[in-house]
Amino acid sequence: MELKRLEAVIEAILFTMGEAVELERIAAAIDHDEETTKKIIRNMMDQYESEERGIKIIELESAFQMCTKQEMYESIIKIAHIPKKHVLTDVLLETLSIIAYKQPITKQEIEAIRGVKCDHAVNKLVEYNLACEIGRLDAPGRPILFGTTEEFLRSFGIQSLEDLPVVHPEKVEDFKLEAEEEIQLKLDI
Amino acid sequence: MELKRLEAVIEAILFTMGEAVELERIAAAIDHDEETTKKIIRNMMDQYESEERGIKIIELESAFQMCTKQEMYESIIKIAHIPKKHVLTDVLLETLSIIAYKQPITKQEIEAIRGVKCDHAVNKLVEYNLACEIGRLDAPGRPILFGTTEEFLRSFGIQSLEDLPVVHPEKVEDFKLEAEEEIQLKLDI
Amino acid sequence: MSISFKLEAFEGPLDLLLHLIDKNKINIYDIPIVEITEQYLEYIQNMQTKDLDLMSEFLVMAATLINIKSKMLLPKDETKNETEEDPRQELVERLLEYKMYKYISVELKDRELDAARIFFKESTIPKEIEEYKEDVNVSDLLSDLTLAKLHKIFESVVKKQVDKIDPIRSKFGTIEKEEINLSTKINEIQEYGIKNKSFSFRGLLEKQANKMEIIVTFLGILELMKIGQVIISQDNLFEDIQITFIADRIAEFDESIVLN
Repeated sequence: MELKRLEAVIEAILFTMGEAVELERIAAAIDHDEETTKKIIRNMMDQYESEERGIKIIELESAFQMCTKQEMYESIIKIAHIPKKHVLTDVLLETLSIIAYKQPITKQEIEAIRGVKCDHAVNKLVEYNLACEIGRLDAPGRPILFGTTEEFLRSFGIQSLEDLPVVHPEKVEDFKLEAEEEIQLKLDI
Repeated sequence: MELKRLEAVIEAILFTMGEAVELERIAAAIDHDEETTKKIIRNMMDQYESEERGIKIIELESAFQMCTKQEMYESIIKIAHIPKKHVLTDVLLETLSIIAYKQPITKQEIEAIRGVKCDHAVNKLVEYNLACEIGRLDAPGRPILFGTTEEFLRSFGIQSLEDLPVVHPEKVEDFKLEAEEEIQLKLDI
Repeated sequence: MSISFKLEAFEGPLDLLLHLIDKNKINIYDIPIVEITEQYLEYIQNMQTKDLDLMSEFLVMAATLINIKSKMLLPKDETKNETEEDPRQELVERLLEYKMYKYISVELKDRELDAARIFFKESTIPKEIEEYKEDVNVSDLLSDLTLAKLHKIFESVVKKQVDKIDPIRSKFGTIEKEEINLSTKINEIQEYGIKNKSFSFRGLLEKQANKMEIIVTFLGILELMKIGQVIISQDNLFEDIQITFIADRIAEFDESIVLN
């Protein structure tokens, strides 16, 4: 392999690994002895340093690691300061409403209601501190029970879950009637 | 900031974050509008591609991510641990193709095309983070609408949904001609 | 004609139909419905699967084919001026669409192989920067969500769940809960068959207590035909079907075939 190609391979390896990689392993990967490999990497270090680049290679004992240059920190902090816009998607809203009304509830039960997996949604709600674990169900596998948090109550300005608007049983009856009518329509065709 | 410096910052950001970073956030970090930022990144993509480098930048809808070049694969697997990939069966692939082309689409619509139940396939695709819920259809029962994810684009090397493989009209014509020639031998009713 | 492979290899009814069309080298736009229907039915008869859901999907397709076949055999209605649509049209469209997605999924698979050759990197945010991470602001998150809205969302979730329940079938509450075991029913039919040798299909169904039992009995007859325990005959269209038990002993059935 010609030098340029070897450099590319080393760049790819250091990038993927992220952490420090021992010289020995890099040498084995490019099929050259350690002495030659070290020379190639040192040469690369100079290149990264002299060119206007965002990344560089550092040497640690007999290992090498790729990292960002110090002077880039300020700009990277900006990215951290402009976090991804957190929004409550429809999926999250539905899941939250089910947890609020049906708590304590397991993921499996939420899935049964919505008909789709809910791991991601529940995890997000936990991350946002709107839902949390409130125990374990006494059943095989002891699944986690979820409920809403104090933060949830505070956000809606309510004292307790009893303050949640009530879902009237008649309403559910209405839904059933509607559904029956819809089916009847289908059968009439 | 001059161009070289901006490029260095973007390189540092993409390197540090590892994940796909939205154009919007990069633009905010380098303090330029999105149009200009996109031009700069596209130009960087060309540079990485043409120079003998181990890494490159890929575009995923309106986000960018840094990764290794394909031709580095053989060398990298000597060192890096390969993340376990989900094996996609033909059923999953077919279902995924339908979702990709027809999104937003409901389970019922997928079933109509494939002629078989698709609950299991869709749930698996959601679990693998290749498909996700993107809303509800405004129809009786408010069925869930599914679409593809960023991970889908990444896993299949697709820049954007416009970049999906297409069946060329000539190909369809070929299918037809082939069949027509062969039918001469068969009796029709 | 011997069937050299198992039907389970097919993903579904369209898959099987495509295979038959492929095998016969037939133009998809011009399916000789009679031939294909016969081959299709032959495959279904040889089906090894015990998955009733899957089986019923294949049967629906068979019924569709027979429906088209019968429409094509009927004389054209001369009184109608407008040109009638070829009954095969819809089927052809479905097949073509399915074929297209099958083709695309192969393309996608190819791309996946390529894409799997690139590596990404874990995010390695330096400590100094990590500390700058902002917490998620819950009140911003919930800014336009009111209790009333949350309540409405829950109602629509409940509505969706109710919609999923078939109000007609759900009224068979007590019957549904009762498990009717297909293998038990099959054995009953076999015992009946050994005693009576030849019996009426209609008569057999009339002996059943409810709709679910009738369905299970019907499935049982299909199953017995499949394994060659019985043969059926019918003199004329819409007449009663005569079932003849031709085996000399009762075939064993897997207890796992249970219909809920």
